[in-house]
Amino acid sequence: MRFAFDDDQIDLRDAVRGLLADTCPPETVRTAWSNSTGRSDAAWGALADMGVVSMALPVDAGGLGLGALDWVLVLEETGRVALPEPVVETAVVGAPLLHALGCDVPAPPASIATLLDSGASLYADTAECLVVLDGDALRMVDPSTARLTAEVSVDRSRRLFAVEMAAGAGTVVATGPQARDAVAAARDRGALAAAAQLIGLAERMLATTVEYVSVRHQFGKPVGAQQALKHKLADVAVAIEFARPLVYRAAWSLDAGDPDSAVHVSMAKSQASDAAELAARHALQCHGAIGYSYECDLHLFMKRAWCLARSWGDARSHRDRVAAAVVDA
Amino acid sequence: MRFAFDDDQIDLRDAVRGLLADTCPPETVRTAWSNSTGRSDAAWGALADMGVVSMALPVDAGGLGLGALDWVLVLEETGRVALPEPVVETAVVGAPLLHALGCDVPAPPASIATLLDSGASLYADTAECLVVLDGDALRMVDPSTARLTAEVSVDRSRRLFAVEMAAGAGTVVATGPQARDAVAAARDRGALAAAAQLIGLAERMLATTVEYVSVRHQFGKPVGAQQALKHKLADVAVAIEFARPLVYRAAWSLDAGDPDSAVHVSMAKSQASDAAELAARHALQCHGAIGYSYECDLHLFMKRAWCLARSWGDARSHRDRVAAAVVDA
Amino acid sequence: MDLTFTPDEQAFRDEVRTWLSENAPSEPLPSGDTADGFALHLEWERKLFDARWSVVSWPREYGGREATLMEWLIFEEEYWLAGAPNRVTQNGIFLLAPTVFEFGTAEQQDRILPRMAAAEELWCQGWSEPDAGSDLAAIKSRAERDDDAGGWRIYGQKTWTTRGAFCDKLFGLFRTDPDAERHRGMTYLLVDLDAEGVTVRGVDRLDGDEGFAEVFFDGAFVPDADVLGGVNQGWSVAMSTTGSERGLTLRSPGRFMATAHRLVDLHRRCREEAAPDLRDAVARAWIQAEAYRWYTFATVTRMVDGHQPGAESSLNKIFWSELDVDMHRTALDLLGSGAELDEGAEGATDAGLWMKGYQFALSGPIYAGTNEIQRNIAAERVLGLPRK
Amino acid sequence: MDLTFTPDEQAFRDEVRTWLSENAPSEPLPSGDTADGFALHLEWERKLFDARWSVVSWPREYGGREATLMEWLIFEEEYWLAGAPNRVTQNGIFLLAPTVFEFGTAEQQDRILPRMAAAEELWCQGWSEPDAGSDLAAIKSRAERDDDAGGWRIYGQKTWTTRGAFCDKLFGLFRTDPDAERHRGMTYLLVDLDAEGVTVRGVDRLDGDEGFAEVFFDGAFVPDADVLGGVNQGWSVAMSTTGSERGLTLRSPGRFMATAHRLVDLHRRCREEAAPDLRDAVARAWIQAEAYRWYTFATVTRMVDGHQPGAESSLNKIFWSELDVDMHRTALDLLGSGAELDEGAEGATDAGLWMKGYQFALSGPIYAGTNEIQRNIAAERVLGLPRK
Repeated sequence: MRFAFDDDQIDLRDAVRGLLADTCPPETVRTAWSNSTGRSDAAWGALADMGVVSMALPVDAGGLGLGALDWVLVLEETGRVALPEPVVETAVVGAPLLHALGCDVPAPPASIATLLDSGASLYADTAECLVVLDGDALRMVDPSTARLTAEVSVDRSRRLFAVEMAAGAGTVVATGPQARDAVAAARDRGALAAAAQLIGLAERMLATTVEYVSVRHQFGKPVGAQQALKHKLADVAVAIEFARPLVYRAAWSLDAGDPDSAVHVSMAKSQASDAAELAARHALQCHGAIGYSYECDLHLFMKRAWCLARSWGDARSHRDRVAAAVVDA
Repeated sequence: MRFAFDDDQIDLRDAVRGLLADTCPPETVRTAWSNSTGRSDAAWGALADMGVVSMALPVDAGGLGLGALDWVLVLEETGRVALPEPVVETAVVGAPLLHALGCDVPAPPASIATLLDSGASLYADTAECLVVLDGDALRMVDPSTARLTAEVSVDRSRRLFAVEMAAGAGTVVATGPQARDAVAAARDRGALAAAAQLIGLAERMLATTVEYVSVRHQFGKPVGAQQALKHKLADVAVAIEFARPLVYRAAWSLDAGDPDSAVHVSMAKSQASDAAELAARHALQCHGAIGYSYECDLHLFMKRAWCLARSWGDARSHRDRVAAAVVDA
Repeated sequence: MDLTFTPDEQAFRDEVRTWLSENAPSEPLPSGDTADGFALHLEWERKLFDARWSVVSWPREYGGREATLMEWLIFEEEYWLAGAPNRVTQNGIFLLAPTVFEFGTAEQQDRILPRMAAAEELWCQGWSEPDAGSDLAAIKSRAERDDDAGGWRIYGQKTWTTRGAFCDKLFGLFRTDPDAERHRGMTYLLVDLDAEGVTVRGVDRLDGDEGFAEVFFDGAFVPDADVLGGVNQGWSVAMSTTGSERGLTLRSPGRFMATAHRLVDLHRRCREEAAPDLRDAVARAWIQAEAYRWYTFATVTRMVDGHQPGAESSLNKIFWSELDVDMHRTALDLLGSGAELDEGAEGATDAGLWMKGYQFALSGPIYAGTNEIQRNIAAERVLGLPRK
Repeated sequence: MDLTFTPDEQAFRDEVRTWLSENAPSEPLPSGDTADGFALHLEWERKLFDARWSVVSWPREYGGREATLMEWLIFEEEYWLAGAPNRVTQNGIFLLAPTVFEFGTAEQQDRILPRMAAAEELWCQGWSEPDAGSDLAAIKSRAERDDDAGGWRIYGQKTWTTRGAFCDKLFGLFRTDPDAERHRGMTYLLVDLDAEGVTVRGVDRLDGDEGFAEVFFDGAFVPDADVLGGVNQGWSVAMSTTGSERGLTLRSPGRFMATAHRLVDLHRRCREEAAPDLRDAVARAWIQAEAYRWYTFATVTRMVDGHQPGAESSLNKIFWSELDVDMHRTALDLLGSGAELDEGAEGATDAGLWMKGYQFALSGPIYAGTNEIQRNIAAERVLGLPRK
């Protein structure tokens, strides 16, 4: 038993962290709220160049051949900066799914959109490929052949689309049990990736808040010297620290093919969702009115957290899966 | 619309409060933990003399003819001192139930025990009369003819007994719908009375804690000056203040024969149970180690609150009743 | 105790309900905190005023009906249950007006109140400053005496001024005695936002509306006639207003009962797919909205009996603000992945109003004195815990 | 990262499990915090020692197996899952021993540790005093120099001394330099409770056990050989021990995993009658117990890599203590009206151990530094928030 990342994993994380610090500062997220795509300009290309977009593809398919234990740290970093890109859908869910089913996936893959999580598809308008579960058939569809209706997310950088397609559109890549199993695995990767992003987001909100309350003065002292604020933020730290190991453990289980890996993913996602929601709530309260304004960056992280907490299954639905395995038995 | 008690109601409450301050100080409760009956020596007789034990019987039956709006304040006082007596079972549940079904009930009634709430009967060993719902028949049984097995409550003054009776023991006082309706009404009175006691208990725990943390010093100042403790106790005050009006409103509904009175009772009991549990939790935490000792009175109130919060239906089961009426419709 | 409504109260309720059913917009208006929505809300306010529903508890001469407090609560219940629009006049009517009634001269009352009731003059509040949020006594905006002109010249900045960009007038505190200590030497001034030397800059809000403003003062003139309650008396004058804000008037139970009704309705539509334990959360929301309602009836009865609410209004503010967050959070939990869909999304349940409402609810524990401050007040002034 | 157990670790687990299945009492012992129960627990402790399971991580010469930290966690998992008795030796083994290993002389180690391991000498802790609970630096008990006798005479009072009435020895802090400031001038002394001038008075605990004692000192003699870590160095010596108490050693994940297992089992028996939303609470308890387990594996890995846990042990203590309360509270909610039935009640589910356990769990957020103190530490030392 050894619960620690190796140097390669840490190095990759640090490299991604550095890249994102340069290419995805809060202004980038803010711009994505109102630009035509909802996406960053530079970050996606830089991540593709670094190999991150194709990281989960095997080496012989042009990828980095990374497992969940490697990419979970990368995803955490994308959460930390609220990266407005389909990194979960493309790098973690879509590309490995299509590759595993024998489809040709370019490396780096083009942007992939999915209709595997909720009823709306993220970045479907700028995706080259849309993966849809249609009855018991998994289809690959060219988004330009589908009718996309823009929805509006509270996180304006999340460009969601309702999708209407002609019957039998696109190419069937798998059916029946094969499609079902592949989609179940893909959804677990999506849930784990979202959990990792939520950890990053929660840490970011906590760090931002610690910084703010340390400099903001009221009644002649920093507001962060108030015990009530200290205790709220200590609770956030507890929530993060005790969600994080479940996320890493679920990553290990996915890589190891642990028969309980789906349950481990659900433990991770439920705790990460709750931790991020708590972080958002207390971060806003500790900021006070300034946090309630558009000009403060906090809301960019907070709204992403609200959305991701409910993407790829919310905390309750994942606890329900744990209960089915552990409690109902 | 006028939501205030009248002078007579307040006067009665004050009189009972005075009587109980004299006859039921914490030492009385502490004694009841280890004496042979679990009951006070003087308080029951004094309450009977004052008419409290027969308060809910009509005047022409020797009672005070009081309604729920009158006795709810009296019950609150019995909770405040953690009175170790079957006042709910006798004065509020049993005597009016038997009287309404045409039984002769002496005024003041002897102690009455019931098997209408849970599977154990409170003070059955010292009761003159045991009221049991047996299938669809309501029976009045002489406890000395039943086999009583003492249970052990965490509140040692609550003498609970498992009851075994010979088939057909005692006297049938009602059957079928008549019994069912009378028992339903009696249980609602029991739940409301317990809710009122919980309000009194919660207030007592809050007051005791405020007093203690104001004098206990650590780090050179009263521990009650710490914001963390202040906020816990403020939350207790909120919980009490927003449970109390539901208790009084349910009392009014019972008296007025409001068709929704059972739902109103459930609102009251669920909020009062939660408020008292919160008060117990925060009171103990604010006391620190001293609250964890037998020598400190706090545990007398805390354990009574734990028990009453789960008597005559716990918070969840009462919310379930509210949900059935309001949410499922 | 009599928990039935009197025939008069019932008749009042019937009248309100009938009028609203015939006049309230059938569809929700766009947010009153955007420019377009504000104009539509003004129309609605004037319709309310014309039918004498804009300020029911005020004297008839100012456009009211001299309704009792209990009738006002009834009005609020019916108003919110009917889904009628948010009141963009609220900061004037609920925050400034009580102060004008208590401290204003007859001239001020006659000049200010009818125009406020008619929504001809829209008021915003100017309490907060960048360095004076919870710590209101840290206000730095100042007023300098201009004897020649018979008034004051004001300098400084106010912030978080709700709907400031759409209002005509601002009420707030300004430091008039620079040597006085924190709570002293401030004066309550009524400021014309069109005056020379006033600049208003809109600030977008969390929920995307342009609901806030920053207001800058650079020598704008305020005549003596617009001093409310005496020079250097501003703190005590203002405190009476913040009491109103926390207490009864700003958040009547009708709002939360209406939200609870909508939550039950939402649950009915979502329960097949939602987690079963949310039923318990919905029941709890309903119970707590009822608790707030009956608590308020008790408070109003005490007020009718002559008691003024004091520090216990802090308990009130803690309760309703957290209830509002909890109810909206439960709604989002019911909506699951669809919760993120906002106003304007085709797929959004109830037009995205739950997410919008959640964001608004999150301001509850912050504004009008953060809940941390309220808990301090409750602990020290209601429970008597030591300050230091 | 390798989250499988090594063959050695697995072999160790198998050995523990086999021994426990053959030796652990099949029925729970009476509480070790009563006189009768304590004697039975002592028997058990000696059985553990004889089989070299009492102090698995210690050197062989003192009765241990030189188990790794990971093996110790495995031992704990198996121990608690087997339902084996609470450790009445715990305060010696987990609180004093780490300090003796770090600060004790060779003579002290040889004299103290083997007898502790063998449960021949039972140790209780003497930190708290009536006016020094959370504020440990306010300790008033003092030791006066007795040069003739070659030691110290101690005076004062300790309180909340767990199982003090059944123990042989006490470790604690005494003020040796009356002029020094709060944290200075204290010395860590090892006191014989049988010595003349020591009086031990049992204090009953919330849960009805006689688990506490007050200990009075009136000139009892402590030889120089029983000074641990140097005169006037007591504060820093003691702080290393309170770190252990909060951190890894006192509450290993095995306890909470075992509780989670029992809670799932209770739910299985109660679910027909219990509220359906409690299933969600049970799942949450399970997840959080797992979270604590994996957090601990990560911590131990860091320790194996040479990092010492610091202030983050505060996060640890907050988490496990609140988890323990939540799990027991969920159990009581499952039990409904039967929850009040205590140890010894015929009708009590699981012999009333849930109510007993709830009361014990409630001490978690209080002892070893209240959770309020822990949150202060976490905020200031982990997050870096300003102290004042």
